[in-house]
Amino acid sequence: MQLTGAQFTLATALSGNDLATFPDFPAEIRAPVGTTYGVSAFQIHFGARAIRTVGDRVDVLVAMNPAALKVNLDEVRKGGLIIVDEGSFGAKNLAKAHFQSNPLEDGSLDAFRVSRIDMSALTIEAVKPFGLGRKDALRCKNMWALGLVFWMFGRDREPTLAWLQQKFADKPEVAESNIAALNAGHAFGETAEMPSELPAWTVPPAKFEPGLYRNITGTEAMAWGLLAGAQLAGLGMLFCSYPITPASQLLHTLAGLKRFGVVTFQAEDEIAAIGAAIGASFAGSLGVTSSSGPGIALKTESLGLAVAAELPLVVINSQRGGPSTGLPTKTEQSDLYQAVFGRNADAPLAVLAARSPADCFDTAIEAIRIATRFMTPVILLSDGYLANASEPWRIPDFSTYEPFPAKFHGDPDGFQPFLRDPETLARVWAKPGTSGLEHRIGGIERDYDTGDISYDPINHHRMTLVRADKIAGIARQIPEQAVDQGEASGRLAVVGWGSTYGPISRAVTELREEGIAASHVHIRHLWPFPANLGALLSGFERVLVPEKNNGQLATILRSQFQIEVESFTRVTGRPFKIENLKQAMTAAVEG
Amino acid sequence: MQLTGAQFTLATALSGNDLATFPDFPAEIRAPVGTTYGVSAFQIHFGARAIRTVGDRVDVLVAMNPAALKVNLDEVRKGGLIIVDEGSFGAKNLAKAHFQSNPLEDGSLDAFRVSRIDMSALTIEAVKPFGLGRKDALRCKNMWALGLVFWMFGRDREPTLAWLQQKFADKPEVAESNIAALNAGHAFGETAEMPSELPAWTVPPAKFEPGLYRNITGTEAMAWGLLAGAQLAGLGMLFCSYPITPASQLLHTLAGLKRFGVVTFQAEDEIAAIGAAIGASFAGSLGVTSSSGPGIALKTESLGLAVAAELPLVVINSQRGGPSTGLPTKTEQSDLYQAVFGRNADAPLAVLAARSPADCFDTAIEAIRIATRFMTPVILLSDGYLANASEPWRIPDFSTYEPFPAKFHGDPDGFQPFLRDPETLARVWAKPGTSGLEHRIGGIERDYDTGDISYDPINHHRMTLVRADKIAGIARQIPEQAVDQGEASGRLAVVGWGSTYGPISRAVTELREEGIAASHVHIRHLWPFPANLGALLSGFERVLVPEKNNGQLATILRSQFQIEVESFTRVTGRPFKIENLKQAMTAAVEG
Amino acid sequence: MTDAKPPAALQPKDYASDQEVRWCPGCGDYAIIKAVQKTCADLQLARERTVFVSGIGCAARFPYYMDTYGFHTIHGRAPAIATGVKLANPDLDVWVIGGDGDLLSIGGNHLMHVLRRNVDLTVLLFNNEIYGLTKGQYSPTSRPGTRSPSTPTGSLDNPVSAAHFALGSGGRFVARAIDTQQKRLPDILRRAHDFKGTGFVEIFQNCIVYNDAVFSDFTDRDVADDRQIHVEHGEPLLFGRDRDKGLRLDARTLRLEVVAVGKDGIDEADILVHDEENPTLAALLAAMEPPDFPVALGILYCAPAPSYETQVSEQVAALSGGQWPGAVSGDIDALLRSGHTWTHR
Amino acid sequence: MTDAKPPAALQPKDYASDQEVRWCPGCGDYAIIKAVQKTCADLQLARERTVFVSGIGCAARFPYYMDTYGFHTIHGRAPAIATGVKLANPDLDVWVIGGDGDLLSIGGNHLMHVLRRNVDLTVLLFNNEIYGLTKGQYSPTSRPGTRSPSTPTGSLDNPVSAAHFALGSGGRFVARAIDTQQKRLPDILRRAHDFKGTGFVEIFQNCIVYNDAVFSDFTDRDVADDRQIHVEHGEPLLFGRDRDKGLRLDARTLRLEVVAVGKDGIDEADILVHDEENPTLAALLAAMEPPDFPVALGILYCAPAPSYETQVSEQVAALSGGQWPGAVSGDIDALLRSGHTWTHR
Ligand SMILES: Cc1ncc(C[n+]2csc(CCOP(=O)(O)OP(=O)(O)O)c2C)c(N)n1
Ligand SMILES: Cc1ncc(C[n+]2csc(CCOP(=O)(O)OP(=O)(O)O)c2C)c(N)n1
Ligand code: SF4
Ligand code: SF4
Ligand SMILES: [Mg+2]
Ligand SMILES: [Mg+2]
Repeated sequence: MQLTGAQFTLATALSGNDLATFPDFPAEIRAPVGTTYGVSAFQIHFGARAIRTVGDRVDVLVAMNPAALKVNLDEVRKGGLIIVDEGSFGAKNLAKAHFQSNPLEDGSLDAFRVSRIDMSALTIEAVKPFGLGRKDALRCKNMWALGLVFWMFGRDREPTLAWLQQKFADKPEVAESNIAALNAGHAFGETAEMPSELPAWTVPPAKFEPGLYRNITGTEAMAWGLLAGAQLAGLGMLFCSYPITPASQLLHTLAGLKRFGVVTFQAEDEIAAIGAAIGASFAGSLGVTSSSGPGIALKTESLGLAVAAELPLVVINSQRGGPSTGLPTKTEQSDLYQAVFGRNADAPLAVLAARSPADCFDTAIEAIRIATRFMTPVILLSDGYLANASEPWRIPDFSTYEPFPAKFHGDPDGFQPFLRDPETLARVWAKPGTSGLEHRIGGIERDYDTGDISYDPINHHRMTLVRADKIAGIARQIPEQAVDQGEASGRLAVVGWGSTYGPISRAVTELREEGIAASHVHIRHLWPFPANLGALLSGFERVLVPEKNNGQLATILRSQFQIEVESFTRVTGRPFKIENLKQAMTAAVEG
Repeated sequence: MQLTGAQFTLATALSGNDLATFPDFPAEIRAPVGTTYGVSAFQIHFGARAIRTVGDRVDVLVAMNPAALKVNLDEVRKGGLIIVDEGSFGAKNLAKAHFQSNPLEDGSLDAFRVSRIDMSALTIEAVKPFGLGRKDALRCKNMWALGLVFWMFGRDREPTLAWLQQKFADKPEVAESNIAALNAGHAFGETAEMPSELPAWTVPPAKFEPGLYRNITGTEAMAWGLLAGAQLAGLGMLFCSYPITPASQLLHTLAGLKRFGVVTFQAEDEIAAIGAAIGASFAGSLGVTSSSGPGIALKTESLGLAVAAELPLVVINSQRGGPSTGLPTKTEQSDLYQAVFGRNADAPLAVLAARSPADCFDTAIEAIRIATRFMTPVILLSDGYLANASEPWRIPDFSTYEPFPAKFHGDPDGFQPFLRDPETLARVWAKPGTSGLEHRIGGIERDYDTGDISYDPINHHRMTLVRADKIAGIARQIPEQAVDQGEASGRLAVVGWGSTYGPISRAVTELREEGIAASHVHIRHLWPFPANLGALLSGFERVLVPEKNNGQLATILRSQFQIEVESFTRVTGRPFKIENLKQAMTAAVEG
Repeated sequence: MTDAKPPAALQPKDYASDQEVRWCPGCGDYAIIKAVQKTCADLQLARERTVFVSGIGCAARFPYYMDTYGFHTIHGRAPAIATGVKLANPDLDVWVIGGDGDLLSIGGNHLMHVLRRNVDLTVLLFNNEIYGLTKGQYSPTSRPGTRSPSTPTGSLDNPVSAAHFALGSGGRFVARAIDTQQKRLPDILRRAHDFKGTGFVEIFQNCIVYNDAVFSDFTDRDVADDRQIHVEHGEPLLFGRDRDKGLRLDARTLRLEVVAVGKDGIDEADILVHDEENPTLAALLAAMEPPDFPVALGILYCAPAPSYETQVSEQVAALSGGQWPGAVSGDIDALLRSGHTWTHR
Repeated sequence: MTDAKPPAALQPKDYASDQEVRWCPGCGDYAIIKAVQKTCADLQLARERTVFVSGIGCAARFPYYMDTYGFHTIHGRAPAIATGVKLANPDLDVWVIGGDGDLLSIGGNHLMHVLRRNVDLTVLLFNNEIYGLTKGQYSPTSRPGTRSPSTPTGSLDNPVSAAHFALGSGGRFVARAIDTQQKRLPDILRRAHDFKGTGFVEIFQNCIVYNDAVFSDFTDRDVADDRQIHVEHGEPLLFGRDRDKGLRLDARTLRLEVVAVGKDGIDEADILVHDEENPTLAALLAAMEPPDFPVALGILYCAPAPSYETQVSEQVAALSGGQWPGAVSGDIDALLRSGHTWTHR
């Protein structure tokens, strides 16, 4: 189903619509077909206007079996269209989905337009010439449905046909069957067999800034951004990770990009992964490590070492539902506390968050810039939504990106490993292999002036402050906080971070269209905050912080600025609904 | 030196003075004698008034060699008395301590009263009858010095003599030599050999509440409190730990108390330690684990499991200087962020801190009460100072402690493992071995109503809130925040937590004696805060938070209450100086 | 239990919980749980005294499907958590379930330490040579050159051998089995369970989705007889369809060789006899790999020694004069008053 | 280097840093560092290319005292961090130093994984059978019954054998030495260093403060000859003051026995000859314990195989057409434009 969704996404992008996607798949690997927990869903929202969310409510649901209907029915807007594979609504499947009676018969779908098509039978029919068994034949059902939907929305079949041919190059009968199914579904729409309730839609292309576009998932953008950032820094990169949902894909993607000279290392656990990354940075490469909440938790002690040793390091956290194993395949943004405060001792570091799939590219570059310029670990927060979701992206011209070559110390004269740049307070990076710079560093407190181990009380206080000042000083070297939409002061600021960008942005637009004054502020630099953030927010009468957690940014904002902050939270593992956001915003404006 | 200090402490306590001690020893195990980093120091403050700190400045320094003089000279008050072992001030020792010239000769001690005694020679002389070699003979030097100091302050030698006899029961010549040295030092004071600058002090007994007293270190109090708490809960206890300074002593102490039926388990690492503790709690015992900052960091992921599974667990953190290995033998209170916020996802738990060595007893009991009553992990913050320091303690009558027997679920009817107490929101504790209550729990999100695995969006939101509400609700079951000293509202509240109690208390007393209105609020329950804390603090014009970290409680208070908070920090690995605190308070009152 | 009637004998199905089993159709885990449930019934284990502890992975979902106590913990830590369960209550019958990633990648250290301590646990390692739950990355037991999402151009690390590692860690009961061998598996599980100490069983488990047929070089029906040797204590190490092949030791090179019994003057007396208590033989057997050697299955090593939690309980019981497990006992008031005390009036 | 003169040969002292050495007087670590510095000089290692990585413990203070690059990291993680150093720059000569707690308690898993991967590191485990730095708690190598601050009534766990564990983990170079044997130690260190893969050396190190003389049962001068066997590849396994004792294999029981050469018709031909490449012999040797057997010292096992970082570098170099280590290369613009793109006007 995820592959089917990807094909529809591609065709939609090529047709010039803006879009956003939300793949939603089960924690079980291949849960028995027909069970509710085995439902794999793919949601896409596209249109002629700018699309910033996957949509609150589904207009068209294609349900391949009763379980899929059961799990997704709540999401369909009243009056929406539900296309079901009638052939799969047998007693067995109904029971598996825990339906007491057949929803196609018992009136429970009265609020919707329902189109019953026996896709199973039609698919079997369509692929008959290729001599597949029933089970294999039914594997082509998704393509049949895709063909129908292609027809409904006037999509071009060509790219998918090419893709099928390539994917099953060594199994021609499978390729042919799928193609036949796709074409049959399409033909079904086009011909008289089409049930009257199935309309053919024409969605005109959206308005886009001129340029070359592509579709991109957050994972791809992150991987590419890391390569780009390392190249801008002129560094080799050792990417060290231990598989964990939803972070693994980044490892997979980079493992497939070794042609760029990146080395990927699947370590024995998360601690070894960050350890190897720290070792790489010590050795003069860029160490990067990636995981999700529970794995990041395991890296806590080692992060302290990177802070103490003042080594550059990029740590990517694809957040997921928690606590503990929680909801591994669902998205959440609840690791902000952990990123900002989650270490023993005073161990400050920089925290960034990407706001959209494509934004992962620039945020990854920014993380590398800060890590190398300030000799510090940087935590970059992504999440399960960003990792999997995709959006069209106007491809930037990479030559417009300013390089920020990492500087290695070379001069033995007066060298000590904790010599600091007076402006950034970053210590020097002295690479093993350099003659005359042999030195020892570690986790024990070191003397400000000599870099040697020091247990001196005053020195420790001084070092504590210099570590804090260095990170605080990053605020001077990042852009001021901009207002994404709306005025720079006024009644209501809606402050977000991370992957809620799309829904918040859409909700604010709609509110503004309704004449309600609300501004949207979306924070990329979460620690330290941009220097003007406090002043900016003070210019609003109310500050509302919607989050997919229990109010973490709201708490941190309160702790840093003397302002009242309202928190709005939905911790459901799914993106915000515009409707809910608008309610909360309206309440805040009025309240 | 630490043993010598302990003997003097005991003798002082027995003489009726109030006292506080501060052992300060090197990170190296047995650093070469005579080096500055090898100096082992023991500071004691005693007097006729209530003693709450180890004192800002030393009145009498006994320096057994040049290095000891070098390291501690800064602490001696101008005009104070310095007794040196002249015999150790040879060229070699002076060089080892990096003295360019002999401080006894070059005038650098002019601001002090200096008493030069060749303790080395006098000790060798004293122990001659026992035929020890020079090296062994010199081992008795500390006892000689102790004898002298006993004389100076009129202390009773008996307990120490008894202790020596017992300690060296199987090496009578060592016992005899040490006794001879002790007596010789005492005699030296009493006889004509005494240099005129050595006064004999009489420190009258302090005023104490009537009762039976003992001296107690924080480690002992913590160990005993854990036993007491488990007994009040009617539970067995599995104490699981991995050695780490300064937490190891708690493991050692409990390992020596197996006669109380406690099992101690030295695990292979901190993760295994907390894992075993969680396993024990699952099995129906009380799991307790103990470590210091870096080790607690390693427990982060597992703590999330305990939060998700809602199991009782006590986690003791003896904080030390950081980040990373930092200053392992020095004290700090910089793990508050980690305790309150340092986990992935929304994973709230309770956080407590002990304020003084003896207070560890009650705080440990309180931790167990909360953990078992609310089925939650509790982090109890101690620190290197509390672990090692001692104070006289009025021994409570244990029968006055209210038992809080843990309840195990027994009824299979309607049982599910996440049945909640409507009042506390705690889930039931169903102990393996109970027939009919077989159940499965784990880290995956579970259904509110059935306890089964659930990936349902709304349920997850609900569970996130119920976990938060449960912890927040603890506030209703703890005492309101009291004011330790001073008025309940006014110009200045000085808010502290943990081991800074003594210095803050003393400083506030002195300020108040000087007529400056300041109140002292010392927080034991750091998460959730007592229900009245916000209101209480709002009653003050200024709130000053002195901490041995870079402002962590200050930040958290700001995040929770709409109040201005000033932070005063000294991150030096040593207790606050009264003088510095008073300055900061005065500035806050005036500013 | 209010009912006084003697309970009827428990059937394998009585050990199944009411939860839907969520492994992929055709997964080897189904076979294993069947064998475990049979073993439970064979032994008539009391459900309320049985605890399954697992980490994270497909394998680790196991406890949910057993109608006993169960704790699905976190990745790699099950051996440590199970140690706590067992120390807290040695009366419980504690099983640990984990995959090759769970117990050998992230959890290798805890596995080593339970093995050396000889905690009385039954540890089942479901080795499918892949990370199933996270969708197919190579694992520490994957063969070199494994193409997986994280190693699209082939893995480079040498795998670790679970059995060899267990022996090197000081494990005292090390066995091996195949998921689908439903006749043999329950016997091996029973022996592992009855072992008073850590009973470690590596089970070759087929992941039909991400690593299908990875063991077919010795499990396929047509090669099974020649590529498997089922070792039995005291029996000669013979295998082959006609049991006409045997293992002989070359005493000079200290290496095993496969010989044809009845040929070249070799008879059964030349064949090594399996001795469960011999660690050297166990290591030699564990190291055998097809195609040159058969894979050794059954109980490779079994050398009883006191289990850890028994010694711990005895030590604390002796010192406390009480019973472990039991509540903290003793006179707290006396403790508080021990050592030097004094009175102020 | 601005100076063009060929540098004079480096002396052992040239490898000593300017930091005061802070081990207890009489600690075995002094002897080890001396041997390491001699080895460095023997090999004329370039100081700027040499990196010592350690965890935490007395042993782990080692890097501070070497005038090379050094990284004193955190407890147990040195093997993982060193793997990163080596992967990032395979030209560096990377040593790992740790104690028995560091590498076998908290760090056992990382040790296992470097060993199985065969990363080209020289790993020195200073085994004093105790936690020195934290003041004397028993360690995973302590003998049962060890009384320590955390086990005042005696420890109960079976110890793990470092060499046995290394072999079980798939280690390909496993050696053993005694801290004070200054003649032998540098040779063993040199061999470990020259091994292209993980060269693992367990060094019995005396902690004079917390575990003094724990090895005296085989290191004391009067018993040394009879309780130590120094194995040499290709040489018969003889020991004793007069080299009149030898090791023989009982092919029936697969166990070693100590025999007197020249007595009972036993001559040198009956004695096993050491074969470094034989894993079974290595395990048999590693398992020997006094008083019945001598302790095996020297290179127990050495079986070269490609090292991990070499394969990694080769793989990435082949795919990137460049050199590793080197900066990330390739055309980012082309990457961004790969796959389907379209134009809006
Ligand atoms: C701390 C942590 N790291 C990583 C993961 C992701 N993860 C879950 S299971 C697993 C490995 C699964 O492989 P295995 O243990 O062999 O079990 P299988 O699924 O093959 O049965 C991983 C890496 C996790 N849940 N937690
Ligand atoms: C995460 C963490 N846990 C525990 C410690 C405390 N610790 C420091 S060294 C050590 C063990 C020392 O023993 P070993 O590794 O054998 O080295 P030795 O001192 O004996 O040379 C321990 C437990 C620590 N520093 N960090
Ligand atoms: S992914 Fe593999 S191991 Fe996991 S359930 Fe499916 S078949 Fe079994
Ligand atoms: S404690 Fe032991 S190992 Fe550590 S330095 Fe002292 S003698 Fe050496
Ligand atoms: Mg697996
Ligand atoms: Mg040690």
